[in-house]
Amino acid sequence: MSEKELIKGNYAVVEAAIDAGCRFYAGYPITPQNEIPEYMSHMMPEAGGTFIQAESELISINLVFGAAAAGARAMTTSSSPGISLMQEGLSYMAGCELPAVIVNVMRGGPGLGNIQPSQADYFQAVKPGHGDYHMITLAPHNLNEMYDYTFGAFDLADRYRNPVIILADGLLGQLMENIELDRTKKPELLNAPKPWALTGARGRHGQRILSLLMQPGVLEKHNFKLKEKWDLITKNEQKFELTNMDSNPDYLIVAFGTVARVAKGTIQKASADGIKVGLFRPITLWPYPSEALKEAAKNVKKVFVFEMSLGQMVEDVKLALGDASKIEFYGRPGGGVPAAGELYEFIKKRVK
Amino acid sequence: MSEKELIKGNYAVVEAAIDAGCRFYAGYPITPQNEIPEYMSHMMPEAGGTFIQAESELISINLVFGAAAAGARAMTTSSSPGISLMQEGLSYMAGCELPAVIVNVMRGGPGLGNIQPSQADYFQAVKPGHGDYHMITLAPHNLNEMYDYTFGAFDLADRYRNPVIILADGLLGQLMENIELDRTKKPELLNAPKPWALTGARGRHGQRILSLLMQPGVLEKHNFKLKEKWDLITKNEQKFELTNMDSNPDYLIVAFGTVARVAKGTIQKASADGIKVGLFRPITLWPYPSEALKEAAKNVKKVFVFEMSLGQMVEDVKLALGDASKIEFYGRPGGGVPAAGELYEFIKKRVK
Amino acid sequence: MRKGRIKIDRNRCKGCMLCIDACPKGEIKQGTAINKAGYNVVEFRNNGECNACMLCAISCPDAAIEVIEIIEDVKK
Amino acid sequence: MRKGRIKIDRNRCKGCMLCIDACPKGEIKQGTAINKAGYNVVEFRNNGECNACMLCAISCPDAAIEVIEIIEDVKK
Amino acid sequence: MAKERVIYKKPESLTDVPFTYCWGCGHSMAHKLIAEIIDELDMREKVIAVAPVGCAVFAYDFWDFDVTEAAHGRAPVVATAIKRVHPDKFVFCYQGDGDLASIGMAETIHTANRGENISVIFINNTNYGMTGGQMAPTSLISQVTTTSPYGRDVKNAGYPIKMLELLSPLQGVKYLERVKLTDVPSIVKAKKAIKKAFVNQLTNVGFSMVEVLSACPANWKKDPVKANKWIDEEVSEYFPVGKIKDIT
Amino acid sequence: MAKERVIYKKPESLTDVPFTYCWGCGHSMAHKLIAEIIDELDMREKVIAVAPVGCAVFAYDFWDFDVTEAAHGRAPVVATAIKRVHPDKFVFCYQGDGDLASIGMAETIHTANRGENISVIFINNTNYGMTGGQMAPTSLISQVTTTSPYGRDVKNAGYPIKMLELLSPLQGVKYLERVKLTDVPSIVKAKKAIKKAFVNQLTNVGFSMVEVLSACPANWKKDPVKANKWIDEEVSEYFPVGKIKDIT
Amino acid sequence: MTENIIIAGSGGQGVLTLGVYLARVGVKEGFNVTWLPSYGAEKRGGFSFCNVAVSDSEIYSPVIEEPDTIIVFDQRSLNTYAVMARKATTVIENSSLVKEDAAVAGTKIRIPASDMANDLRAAKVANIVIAGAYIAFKNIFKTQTAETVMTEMLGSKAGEMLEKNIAAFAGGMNYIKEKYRNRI
Amino acid sequence: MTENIIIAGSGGQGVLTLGVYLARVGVKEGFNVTWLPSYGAEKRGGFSFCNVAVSDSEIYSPVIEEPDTIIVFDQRSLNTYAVMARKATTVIENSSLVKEDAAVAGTKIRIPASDMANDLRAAKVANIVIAGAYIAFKNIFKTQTAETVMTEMLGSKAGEMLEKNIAAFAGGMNYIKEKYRNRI
Ligand SMILES: Cc1ncc(C[n+]2csc(CCOP(=O)(O)OP(=O)(O)O)c2C)c(N)n1
Ligand SMILES: Cc1ncc(C[n+]2csc(CCOP(=O)(O)OP(=O)(O)O)c2C)c(N)n1
Ligand code: SF4
Ligand code: SF4
Ligand code: SF4
Ligand code: SF4
Ligand code: SF4
Ligand code: SF4
Ligand SMILES: [Mg+2]
Ligand SMILES: [Mg+2]
Repeated sequence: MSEKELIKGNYAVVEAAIDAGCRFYAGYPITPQNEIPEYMSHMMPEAGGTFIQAESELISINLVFGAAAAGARAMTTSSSPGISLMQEGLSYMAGCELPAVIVNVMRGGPGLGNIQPSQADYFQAVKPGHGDYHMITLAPHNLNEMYDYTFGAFDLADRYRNPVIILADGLLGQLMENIELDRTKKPELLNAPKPWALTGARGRHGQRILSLLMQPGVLEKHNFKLKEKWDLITKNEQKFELTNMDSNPDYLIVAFGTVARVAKGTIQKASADGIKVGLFRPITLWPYPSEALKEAAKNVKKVFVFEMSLGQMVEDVKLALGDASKIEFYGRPGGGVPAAGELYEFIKKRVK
Repeated sequence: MSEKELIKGNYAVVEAAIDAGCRFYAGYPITPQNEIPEYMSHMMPEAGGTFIQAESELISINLVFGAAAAGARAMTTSSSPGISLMQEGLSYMAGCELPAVIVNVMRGGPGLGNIQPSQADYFQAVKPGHGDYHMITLAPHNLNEMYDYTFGAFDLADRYRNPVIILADGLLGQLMENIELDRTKKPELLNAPKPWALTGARGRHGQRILSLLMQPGVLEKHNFKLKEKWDLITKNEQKFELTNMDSNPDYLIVAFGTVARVAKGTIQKASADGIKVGLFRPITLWPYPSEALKEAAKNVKKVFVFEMSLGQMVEDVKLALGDASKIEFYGRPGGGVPAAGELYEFIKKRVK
Repeated sequence: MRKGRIKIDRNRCKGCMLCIDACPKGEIKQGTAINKAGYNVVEFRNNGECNACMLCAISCPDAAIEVIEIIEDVKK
Repeated sequence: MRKGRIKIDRNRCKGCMLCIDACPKGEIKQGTAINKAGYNVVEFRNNGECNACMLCAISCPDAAIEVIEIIEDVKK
Repeated sequence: MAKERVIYKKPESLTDVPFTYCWGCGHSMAHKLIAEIIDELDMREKVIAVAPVGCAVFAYDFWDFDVTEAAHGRAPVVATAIKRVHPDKFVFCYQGDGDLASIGMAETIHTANRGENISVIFINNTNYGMTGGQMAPTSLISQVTTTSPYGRDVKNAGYPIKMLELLSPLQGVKYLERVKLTDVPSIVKAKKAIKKAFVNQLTNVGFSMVEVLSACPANWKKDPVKANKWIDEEVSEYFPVGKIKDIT
Repeated sequence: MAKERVIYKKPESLTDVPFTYCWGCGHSMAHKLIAEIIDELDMREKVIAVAPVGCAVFAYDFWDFDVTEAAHGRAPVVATAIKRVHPDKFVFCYQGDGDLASIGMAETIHTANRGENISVIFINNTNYGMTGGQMAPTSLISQVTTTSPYGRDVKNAGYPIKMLELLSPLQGVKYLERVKLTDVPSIVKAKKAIKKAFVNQLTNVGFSMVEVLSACPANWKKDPVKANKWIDEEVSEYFPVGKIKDIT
Repeated sequence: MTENIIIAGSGGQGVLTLGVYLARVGVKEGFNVTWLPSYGAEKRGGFSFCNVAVSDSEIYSPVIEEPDTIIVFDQRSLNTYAVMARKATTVIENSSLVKEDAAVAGTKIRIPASDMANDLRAAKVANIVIAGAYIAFKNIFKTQTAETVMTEMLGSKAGEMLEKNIAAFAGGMNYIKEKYRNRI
Repeated sequence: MTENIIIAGSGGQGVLTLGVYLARVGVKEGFNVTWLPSYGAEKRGGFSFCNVAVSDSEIYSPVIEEPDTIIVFDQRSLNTYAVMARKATTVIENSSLVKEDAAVAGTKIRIPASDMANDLRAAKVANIVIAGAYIAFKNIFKTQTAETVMTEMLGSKAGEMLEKNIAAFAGGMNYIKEKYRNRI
């Protein structure tokens, strides 16, 4: 076991990307993720890769598009309004089947909002932009995971030739926490060939990367092909964490990211009062671990969904459970971070 | 009753906007909605308003932001990739509570896709961008409605100080159809005062339009205030159409826009074979007419959800019904328009 | 005078007549045949005036013209 | 010589010392008081040298200085 | 007995809220000058301003006239629409260098090219102040910032953009001047330039922009006096002050 | 006996797919010239091109080398990243005037300013060809288009943008030339200019752009011969051909 | 009454205009009508087609699955759309550009519209020749209405063009009345 | 063991650094630690604060609801955070900038950190004075560890600054050991 390091969430993202072989980064300043481009501007030149301070998020995502098309492991990071500016680019990347990692350190919205932590870009990540597409969406809830999920995202992206989103928030970006890293881990697919990438048509005809498919029916076929991929990802990549489920809890909390870690405190408080509460924490927000959630919720009396938003993931919980009657939602929009006690109060009032 | 006119869908949008008192239009070319900016460039100067050919969709939406902030009735139109470029602006408008009308004449995606009709931007319209917000979303299914809903959208936008989306598709944009217009109708709120608009601080202190609320808790309060508005809209503005429900149908189709009109043909075909099928057509996609749908689906054996996508609205159908077991989905992504017979085949196979 | 001839690719030609405009010898004329894409392709007159100057080919946007130089009396 | 005095708005002053730099008469000095925002505000010395030249006020980014001209011996 | 007369005070067009900018920040001075000019032109009641995303996003707290927010970089577009809707009002936008020259490049150029009859005040402090001092398109060669830890490298990031020189060839652009705020004479000149840009709009001359070389003591890690010195010695060396274009 | 020798033929770097552009379209000629130059420089196998969104979105059907799509206006950014990842490859982007000068304005300027070592071929046909002939930032004064039915009005839409003149002051920009394709001499010159832009990249000179005044017979509603005449008489009047900058 | 028409040809042949024209005639006679064109970049491929539906009841899908009439301006269009013909379908071919031999289900009508238009020294009115033929053969719309609409559509451009259009229209009608006398 | 610390003051007082410092000491001693700062534009308002949690078990929320220790550098901070103090809370005040009179729940510790730092001619080390005081009073971390971390953190900047820091730290410790002898 390696010594514990104290590291800031935004830095963990950078370390992970570099360790995963990311050699192209483009980003634009926006709080609360500024430390990522800042630290990248140090680290990437050292790693022999390309750091470009893009002149906008639109430029960031299109730089990443180009780098991915050229076969590089590429990443960009931003926060909510900046991610909105990437929506066209993300749709193109999904359509062109280009791998890349996008980190959204969410802040309060809508509009310019504020710079406090938020989870209100859930919809934008998992039910995204124009056209049918999906992006694997990972939600870390501590800094070990900020590192691990970012690290793993590059393999996921390459495996499925698809953008992967790390959906974090201002708290996880700004937090320092001790983490234990296994720096001996090597990315699996770093050296896997990318025959589709553009590297010059040596000894072959030219090849193309495109999402434009004008001929009637061809785009439809492409969509069905993509759907097979989504289905495969849905089958293979669902991840979640269960907490306190051995206790046969009477109540279940569903929460992700920061709220999930707060909820663990809530569970402890409840436990002290003899109220058994479990936690289902989806790690992949897309594909959503619906079956597992259904299973986890089978025997509980109530399901509490907690989010730092007015309620977005709660829809996927309802879809998973089918039956909404057991579900109670509590959300803090616009940058409010719920406290463990606050969530416990909410539960207590609804228990008995 | 006025004489029937033969009009193209994209032109109907222009006529409606001008009739509704829209005096500011900004747009950028993109198929299949080019006729809107083209016709606007004729009509708006005649109406004494401002036509600006924006240099991008980003510029379009921010021009509309400015015009709305100044108190004008403003509109922009585009198609899927262009709408993706407006995501940041739309979130700002919702956050700043600015009214405007946005028309999305959807085309095949993801990415550049093609220019055929599509409904695959449903998610982007009803579960939109960064931060918690909603936009009233109207789905016309014929050209009378292209006119009527566009016309009415301006009042809705002003009433709730919120962007309103007309979610059409390439077929409705390009189609010509005879329509009957009641050109005597006057927009209700055209002359209603807009005390919040910026017109110069005559005899008062300066006032502001903003979505940035940095002080802890203030943005959260603003979000809850907005939520009250969303709740009010949800209560007041749900619209839908029922077809063939008097027949006590055994099956129910749920479809919107172009697919809904095709489905009417399907119902007729089924009817000829003695199979009773009803249609629930949501007109407002947000707020989704969930209760009404639940009611309509109460006594049917199966609910068929048809979309020109891989399945997006079907989630709202599931959320409305709670129980997904009766639901069967069929979708045509990437620009495919289903035929009445094709939908009927799908139904027939599942009806014993 | 150098001698030559040209070959017009009927699949590529769009009958834009820029080559007709360019040919100093009037060796190309509007044709009657319509190709797959629906264009009226042009024709080489072959009046023996062609000097392989390539002006037609350079002017052809569609890369539809091949120019062949005819080298007469080639002795071993 | 014209006479004057200045009033420094303690709520606005940030102790940036640009006015000190600007005053030709050395009439402004670093202060010790700390205002609500946590800044060390500057102080008017009031040595009788102030000539109401306004250079301090013009230099003050924070619009914290008011300049008052003192018109002596005003008759009738 | 002595009589007193107030000969300089906070302009009417400022609210009572003290600026929350850092000490010696150029935004403070620019805000003050703008307010003074608006007082002098007696047009507080017809002003509609567009604030940027940047440190000056809070401008509306300090100015007592109508102000709207605009998304980052989009201020000139928002201003365009407002002016088109209210041609009789006075519309200006106020933008930082990140806002105007980086993310807002297209908006700036297209607005200028359309020759919109608006005024733009461009606060160039050679970095992204608000977000903590990152490199901007205007950061000087070799300038160390939080994202150019080894100094701005022209090979990787290009040369600092001179926005006024870039806009100058556009026919719709009528007046461009660069000013600084480092001492009283330059403050006076700056005020004159801004006033001219404003009057241009009132007299329907068309698009005007004033670039203000502006101190960011906090991110430059220099006290206000040294910050001004750096402007005099380095910044205005690369970005020469003076009129760049005047076809009014 | 007569022997025959092919002295001009379709270049290797073109596929067998006939161009689907309209008759007399400038894109066809530009495609052909590019393919010829790539043949001549014997670099088909090291080219990575970036196609625009515009009529030339289909370029990849015609060019037999690697080509990627880019979102509308973003081609230079995509090209930048490709070149940074593969500095040893040859990367160019090919863009229309709507793509490059309208929606892609910021991308064009920032890429040029960063002095990226790429080549840009800019097809200026004074309108949005692909979408049906709408006004572009390059449409001539009074030009009637589908969105300027009363003719381009400078008061509302500004003056036509001269992109090369606009880019010229940027220090990172090394070579700018404007060409036309209206007769054999100008085609020959155009080819020379494009070749120079390409060689600049191969010799690491830096950012080069060639603007090609290009016919759009379909939307101009002129036959190809008349379209060329219009370029000679009107378009190149406003957009003068020739070198705008050459510091190679 | 429902009449579903597919019209196909190449750009410049007046395919879309013929569709709009028939649609307008339909509206004038009080029917519900839809007209749906191929649009946008497909033009570049040279293809042009549209769907026109005319009905006395509501028209659901404007995308025609079962055409009552298919009008083809050239060979390529016939090759593409022939498969959609059923027994009840009328296929109208511009015989100037469509070879005789293709077998189609349904009734085949051939009229040398391009040649007839050329004879009028107005290649562009080939579509109006076909309009005349269509109206004569199908007998759904009144000739009177068709003529009124023609004048309306030409509007200010009338003048000499109106004469040629009228001649073309009459030519088309008469051709059918003669050649297909027994089958009208 | 769980120790939840809130540190508050104004920009420039070394609030965040003190937090990081205590966090690092915690890590060095094998605890789990979180450190959460106020960040971004709030700086402009002059406020600065952070939360530090130290625990031998997993730390759930890094947002501290029930602080064991509140450290305030100035009056404004005390006014803001005093409400969070419970009986079990230690409130450490920089008495150079905080008036005596404010009543707080819990244990009140006052140390003239700014004055002591000024005496060292190093206003910036006021936070280290407080660090010494904190470590002495709470007795959670070993002095040895605290000193090691100090050297590590100063890194290359060591030199004279290290001396001043050590002096400040010792000063803080000694002050507490003397003044609050009975309560340590
Ligand atoms: C789309 C978007 N990207 C990024 C940001 C973050 N952001 C806020 S202010 C700012 C920089 C502003 O710098 P500048 O315009 O130079 O203004 P200054 O603060 O220096 O006055 C940035 C990048 C944002 N709010 N929105
Ligand atoms: C974001 C976005 N907006 C608009 C479009 C529609 N669009 C496709 S091509 C084009 C115009 C291209 O014009 P230009 O760049 O001048 O190329 P041309 O066709 O004239 O060669 C537009 C606006 C699009 N595909 N994406
Ligand atoms: S120039 Fe080429 S395409 Fe045009 S007519 Fe001649 S051969 Fe045909
Ligand atoms: S090669 Fe010269 S002479 Fe021969 S056809 Fe071409 S242009 Fe005419
Ligand atoms: S210039 Fe103004 S803010 Fe600065 S010290 Fe002087 S009075 Fe205070
Ligand atoms: S008015 Fe002039 S003399 Fe008086 S304090 Fe200010 S600068 Fe000094
Ligand atoms: S960070 Fe710089 S620009 Fe922002 S307020 Fe402080 S000094 Fe001014
Ligand atoms: S529309 Fe214009 S640019 Fe496009 S292919 Fe046709 S002629 Fe060329
Ligand atoms: Mg700045
Ligand atoms: Mg063009």
